[in-house]
Amino acid sequence: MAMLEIKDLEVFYGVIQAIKGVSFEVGEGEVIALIGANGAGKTTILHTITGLIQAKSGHVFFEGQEITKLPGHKIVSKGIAHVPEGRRVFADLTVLENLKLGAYTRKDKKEIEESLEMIYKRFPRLKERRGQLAGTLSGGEQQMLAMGRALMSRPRIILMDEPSMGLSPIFVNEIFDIIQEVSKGGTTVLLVEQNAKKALSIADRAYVLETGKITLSGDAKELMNDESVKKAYLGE
Amino acid sequence: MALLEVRNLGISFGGLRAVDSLDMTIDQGQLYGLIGPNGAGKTTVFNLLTGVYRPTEGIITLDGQNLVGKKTVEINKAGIARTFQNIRLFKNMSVMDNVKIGLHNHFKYNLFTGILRLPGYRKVEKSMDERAMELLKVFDLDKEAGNMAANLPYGKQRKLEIARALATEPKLLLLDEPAAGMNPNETEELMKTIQFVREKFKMTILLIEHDMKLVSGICEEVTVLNFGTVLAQGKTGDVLNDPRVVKAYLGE
Amino acid sequence: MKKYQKLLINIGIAVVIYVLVMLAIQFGWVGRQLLSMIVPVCTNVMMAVSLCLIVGFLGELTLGHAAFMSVGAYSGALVSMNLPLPGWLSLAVGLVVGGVVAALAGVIIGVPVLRLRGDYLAIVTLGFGEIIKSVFNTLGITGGASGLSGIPLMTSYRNFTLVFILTLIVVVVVSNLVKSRQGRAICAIRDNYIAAEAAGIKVSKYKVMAFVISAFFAGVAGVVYAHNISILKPGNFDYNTSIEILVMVVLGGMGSIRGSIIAAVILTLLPELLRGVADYRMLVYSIVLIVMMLFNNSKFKEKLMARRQAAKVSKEA
Amino acid sequence: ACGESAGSDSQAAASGSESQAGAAGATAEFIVGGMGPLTGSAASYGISVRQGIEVAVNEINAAGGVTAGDTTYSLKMVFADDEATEDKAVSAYNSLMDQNINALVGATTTGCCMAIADISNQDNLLVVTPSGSGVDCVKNPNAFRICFTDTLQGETLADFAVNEMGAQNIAVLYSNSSDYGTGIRDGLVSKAEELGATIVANEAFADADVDFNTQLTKIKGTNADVIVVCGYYQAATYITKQAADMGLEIPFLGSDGWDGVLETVTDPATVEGAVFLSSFFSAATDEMTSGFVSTYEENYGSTPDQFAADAYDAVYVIKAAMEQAGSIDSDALISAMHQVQIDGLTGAGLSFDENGEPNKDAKFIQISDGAYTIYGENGGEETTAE
Amino acid sequence: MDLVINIVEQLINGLRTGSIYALIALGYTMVYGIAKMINFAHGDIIMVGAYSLYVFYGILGLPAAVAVILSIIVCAVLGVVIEKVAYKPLRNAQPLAVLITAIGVSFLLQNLALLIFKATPIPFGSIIRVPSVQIAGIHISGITIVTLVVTTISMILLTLFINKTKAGRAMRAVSEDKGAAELMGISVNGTISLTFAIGSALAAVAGLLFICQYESLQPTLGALPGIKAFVAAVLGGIGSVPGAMLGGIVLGIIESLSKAYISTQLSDAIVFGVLVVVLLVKPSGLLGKIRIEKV
Ligand SMILES: Nc1ncnc2c1ncn2[C@@H]1O[C@H](COP(=O)(O)OP(=O)(O)OP(=O)(O)O)[C@@H](O)[C@H]1O
Ligand SMILES: Nc1ncnc2c1ncn2[C@@H]1O[C@H](COP(=O)(O)OP(=O)(O)OP(=O)(O)O)[C@@H](O)[C@H]1O
Ligand SMILES: CC(C)C[C@H](N)C(=O)O
Ligand SMILES: [Mg+2]
Ligand SMILES: [Mg+2]
Repeated sequence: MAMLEIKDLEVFYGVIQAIKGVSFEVGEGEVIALIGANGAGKTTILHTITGLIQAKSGHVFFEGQEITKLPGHKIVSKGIAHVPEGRRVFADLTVLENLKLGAYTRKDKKEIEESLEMIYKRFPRLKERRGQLAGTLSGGEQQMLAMGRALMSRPRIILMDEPSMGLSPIFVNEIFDIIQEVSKGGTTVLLVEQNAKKALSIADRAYVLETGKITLSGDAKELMNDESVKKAYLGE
Repeated sequence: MALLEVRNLGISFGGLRAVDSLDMTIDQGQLYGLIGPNGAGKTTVFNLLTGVYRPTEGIITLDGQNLVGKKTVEINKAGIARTFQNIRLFKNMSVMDNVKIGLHNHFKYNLFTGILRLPGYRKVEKSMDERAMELLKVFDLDKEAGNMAANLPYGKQRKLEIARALATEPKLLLLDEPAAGMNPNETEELMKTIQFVREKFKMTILLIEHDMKLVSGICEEVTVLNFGTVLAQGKTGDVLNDPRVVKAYLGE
Repeated sequence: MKKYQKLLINIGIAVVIYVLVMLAIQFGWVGRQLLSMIVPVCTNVMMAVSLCLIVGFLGELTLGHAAFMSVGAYSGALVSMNLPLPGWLSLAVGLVVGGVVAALAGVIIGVPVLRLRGDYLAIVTLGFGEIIKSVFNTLGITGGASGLSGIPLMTSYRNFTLVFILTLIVVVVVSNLVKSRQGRAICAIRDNYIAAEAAGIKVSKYKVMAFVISAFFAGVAGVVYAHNISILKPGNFDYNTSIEILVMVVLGGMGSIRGSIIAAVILTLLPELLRGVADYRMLVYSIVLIVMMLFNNSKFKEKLMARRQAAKVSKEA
Repeated sequence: ACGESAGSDSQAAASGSESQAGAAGATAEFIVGGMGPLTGSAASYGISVRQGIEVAVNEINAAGGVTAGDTTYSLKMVFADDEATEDKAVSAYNSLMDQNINALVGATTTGCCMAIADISNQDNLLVVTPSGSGVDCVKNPNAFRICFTDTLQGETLADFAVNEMGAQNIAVLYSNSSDYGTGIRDGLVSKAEELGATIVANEAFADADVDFNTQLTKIKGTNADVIVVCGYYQAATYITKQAADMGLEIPFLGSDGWDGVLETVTDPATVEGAVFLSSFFSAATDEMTSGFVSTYEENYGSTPDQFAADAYDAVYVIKAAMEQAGSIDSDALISAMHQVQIDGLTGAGLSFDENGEPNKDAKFIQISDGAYTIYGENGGEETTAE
Repeated sequence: MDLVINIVEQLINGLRTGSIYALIALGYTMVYGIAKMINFAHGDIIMVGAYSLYVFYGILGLPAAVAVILSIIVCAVLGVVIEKVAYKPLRNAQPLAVLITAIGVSFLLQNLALLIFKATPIPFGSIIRVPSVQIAGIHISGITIVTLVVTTISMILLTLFINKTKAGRAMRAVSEDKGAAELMGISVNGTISLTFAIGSALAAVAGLLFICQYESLQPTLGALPGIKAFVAAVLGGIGSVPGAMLGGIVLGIIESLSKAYISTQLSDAIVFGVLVVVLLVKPSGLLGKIRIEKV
């Protein structure tokens, strides 16, 4: 059974249909990449999964349970974390407070402390800036924070919306390393990326989204060699 | 000939030295890159150049004209236009009107002409429309002219910002991560557009970017910032091979 | 061609309204209660449309619009009462003076406008309104708490033509303004003032401009109000009045002049139409207000609008 | 003139059924309009006025209506809320006109009276305001009032303070929310100074205020012999309590707006000894007053205040004018007004001068032992002083 | 010496009204800070609190402590219900829409009270029997002391709650970005309800102290203190809890001093004049944070 299953999803913004019947699944422990051009609907899908947008029709199942109509916070507390597009860190809260909020659904103080140490180790910059208001961090620093915050919940699956956006090359590599590490640690990953090459290189499988529909899917390495993918998304 | 001269520029936020003794010279017609790790101070440099922040010390001159202490609006008039890292469009206005705001200071009629719809109004608005359309065409946005800016997909929003900046007829155009959130194809297209803009408008461009393909593809010279200070400066090819830059910024 | 079509429709609507009201007045189609509402409806339309400029287009919240109205009303009335000119002439001068004095008040309020934003500005405008009220309540020339009475009744519904023209001017000027280069700048400030500045818009200039123009028309509305009621009391221009106008603008859909006009008409007439329910009048009014706001933002309405839009789209195709 | 006591046949009339109205042969309806604030912060006045009218109308109908000429009229009240604001007053007035009122009891507040003064004069409608006390309320020939003018009241208060209480130093606390307070204050100050007294404090407050400590502290620092409060009982309630808390022992003198204060204080001791001017005395034991008070209390569950009494009298004045005129023609009614005289709740022998001002006596009421008494009689029988 | 005593007395008068403003402003600022809306009905919740006490204690004759607790519960529940019915559907509308609905709710509450309890003021004796204190010939009433103490305690608790607890952190997160807060597993609706419950409970307490101080009930009793408290909250820096307290007290004192030493007629003008000047000098209020928008 797939860990996350999306079935016949249709999403509208007013009269505009952004998602036109999308189905796919994410298996436990997999790294799945979702790629597609600007406006294809990637963000919309992630938002629908975590309940920030309501689908018009279709279903989302998490570990066999339907979560389509659940409110966002209930979905999240089932073990789904979401690193949203545009980071959306809490600008008026400090870095540390942001991280603590990531662990909002968790109870054990000691374990939370441990996770915090783990995050600080991964992102030393965050430790250094823990007292700074998140709103004054640079773009890349905010991206680290968003990622760290999501990891603080020790999710079963993490949805990432363009985590490499705005990051320096060295850090893009680092982020992808971290994603792999997270995945190795047992967390399932659903990754939305513009940097398709990198995404495909670490993913197990991938789906290609075009104007609200899935047009291609399959093994990530195979897709990487697919001519149409190469042409459209890898810039080769 | 130097268009922009920056000497010993610096600013602090509380204890944080965000930019420190920065020197940079950009010549007329150049395509210049500003790169560096996250938080190095690149956006802050843009904010200093455009008067959003006031430098703690240093000199900025454009075409020999001092810019330090001037307001954003005056600096725009003096000839600097920019885009923002976090897109800042006039979201509830049409794509066309966004560009027309950029044209504001170049197509004028007075308040009464507008209110009373005197003949000047139609004439000026018409030429504004034409000019805006021309610019939108450059960015392939002409079909979106009537749409609300908020409803554009991300990539088009970035382009619209550039179009708006160009509409103010700057001497120097500052682009803050124009390719962020674009896929390689879109980036490729954007590169072409930037080069086209440079040719067509004889524009000098300073851009911040993390996409090395774009930087190495179109920038002649770059400055690399690290912790607010210059790590390396010079011809793009040389700088990108500088081991310090590789270590601090590019990685392997 | 299409542009002119829209213009013609608007002119048509204005003419039809005018003719209908004139006929109603001439032939006594409606009761006196409704007749007496004609001018208040017009003044509220002027108030709402002028406030729409600040709230809807400039995007600043003000709770002191009634203060501009009162400044205009008092100064205009004082002029028309004391000028040794024939009635109509002194009213004309009064209208101009009322507008100009209110516009001056707009300049004064412009100073905080440049420094303050959002709710802070709202509270300062509220304070400004209370200061004006307090001063008018104390001054001798304004009649203090007893108010200024004996203002000639020159803008009652019997002079509907004049009032209608004035209202039309306000509506046309504000509509034209927001579609002009200056209006565009004002809207840009609302959407993103940082970007507007970077694009070369003088934010301070246009903010003050919006306030001054808006205040001017509120002042004119005040003069009309004064010459319809014949008595002015400082208490009638408190923040509750400002809020009433604000409600119209918000209910009308913020950036929509037509919406403001419709909301002004409805909300002015509503309490009158509710006289039938006597003691429950204000109760019903408040419930209607809440329900209208909720409806305005409801899924239901969204669906209705979506259907309409869809129909439109398919028609065009 | 019909000098008969209007309320004499009032026994529980308000509860009387409507069937009586049609008793006398040819009947018609005479519509009495009423106007005042029913909502907003001034609502209590309008409600009193409406209830006052209602009691009178029911009473008159129960007694067979009003005979003017050969027609007997039953009365009908229609009431419109004016929220005590001028613009609402105009539309309220017009809505009443749409209901074809024959005469108006109203408006309740001065501003509203002024707002409708000219239109009602153009309509040539008989207007009797129960409580509009601003001087100009009755400037037009069609308008009359039951209450005193503010200026006159101020002067009367000054006279009382200086000559009756022997005060030399007077502290004034006045409401500047409307011309009621400022009008009385003006009359008071000029008359007091004329009588040789000194105004040692002249402090304003707003009707909606609840805290008067600052003003009272200020007055405490003077050598005032009396504090004259020109305002309504709501403010008086707070003022007297806060003065008592402060230990201020200067006697209070109040304007007629004080009527009702005893019902709204928590501790009657705070108003003990206070004197105020009134034309209505709800504790009076005469038949008319006690009949009115008991009907009113029965119907509305509260003691009537002066505004209710004023309104009640206004209806009886109109009745008298109808009878006097022998018709309900407006011109006839208005000119008959100058000839009527009734014994009302607010004064015996109430009649109107050429300006529409009432001729009646003022009473001073003192609160003693937690009850209203006529000043100088200490709980004694009311005898209408003349 | 007399003058000194006089000034001190007037300062205490200012403190008396100011502490009530402060207490009301706390609720205002709390709701504003989290729900980002000016809850214009806040003043009327005070009124409801006052009438509830009257009903429970004055009419039903329940013991004072029970009546107080019930009144607070009534208001907290009312606050939550209002939020659910009138504000929640407008969560995604423009902020001004909620402001207008709040005004509607304010009208509604006032007119309901008018219909139920009538316009005539109802006397109501204080249930607080704290003796007044006399210091150096200056008299401070018991209720003033109680109000000050209650306000101070509320302020401290509220500050600690918002800044130091998990629920408080969640509130601040919700106030900034509801979507992102939801992604943290925070129930946005629950948090906003909690905010309204606390804010309205504070309003209830303010209402209780208000009538214990002034001993008279009217349907409009919350309107003026409500608006003054709103001003106080802004003066102190809206969203800032200590700011609300400071703003309330400063406002009360300015009011008192301007009435005492300048003019009772112009005191409103002076109070608002000071407000305008303060905001011009410090555009985010006395203790408000200036948020620099990072460009
Ligand atoms: N709030 C909205 N209102 C209307 N249309 C919207 C809204 N948000 C997104 N859309 C539209 O829905 C479509 C899908 O958008 P979405 O943000 O999901 O794309 P995406 O694949 O994430 O793109 P990107 O790579 O640019 O982030 C686009 O056409 C977009 O214009
Ligand atoms: N207004 C401010 N207050 C405090 N610190 C600030 C402010 N603006 C920027 N900083 C700090 O200055 C440093 C430089 O920020 P800046 O935004 O210029 O970085 P950047 O080089 O553009 O990075 P990125 O590539 O991630 O966008 C960062 O550490 C940031 O936290
Ligand atoms: C009913 C009263 C409050 C009216 C008051 N006497 C006035 O003239 O305004
Ligand atoms: Mg996206
Ligand atoms: Mg940056």
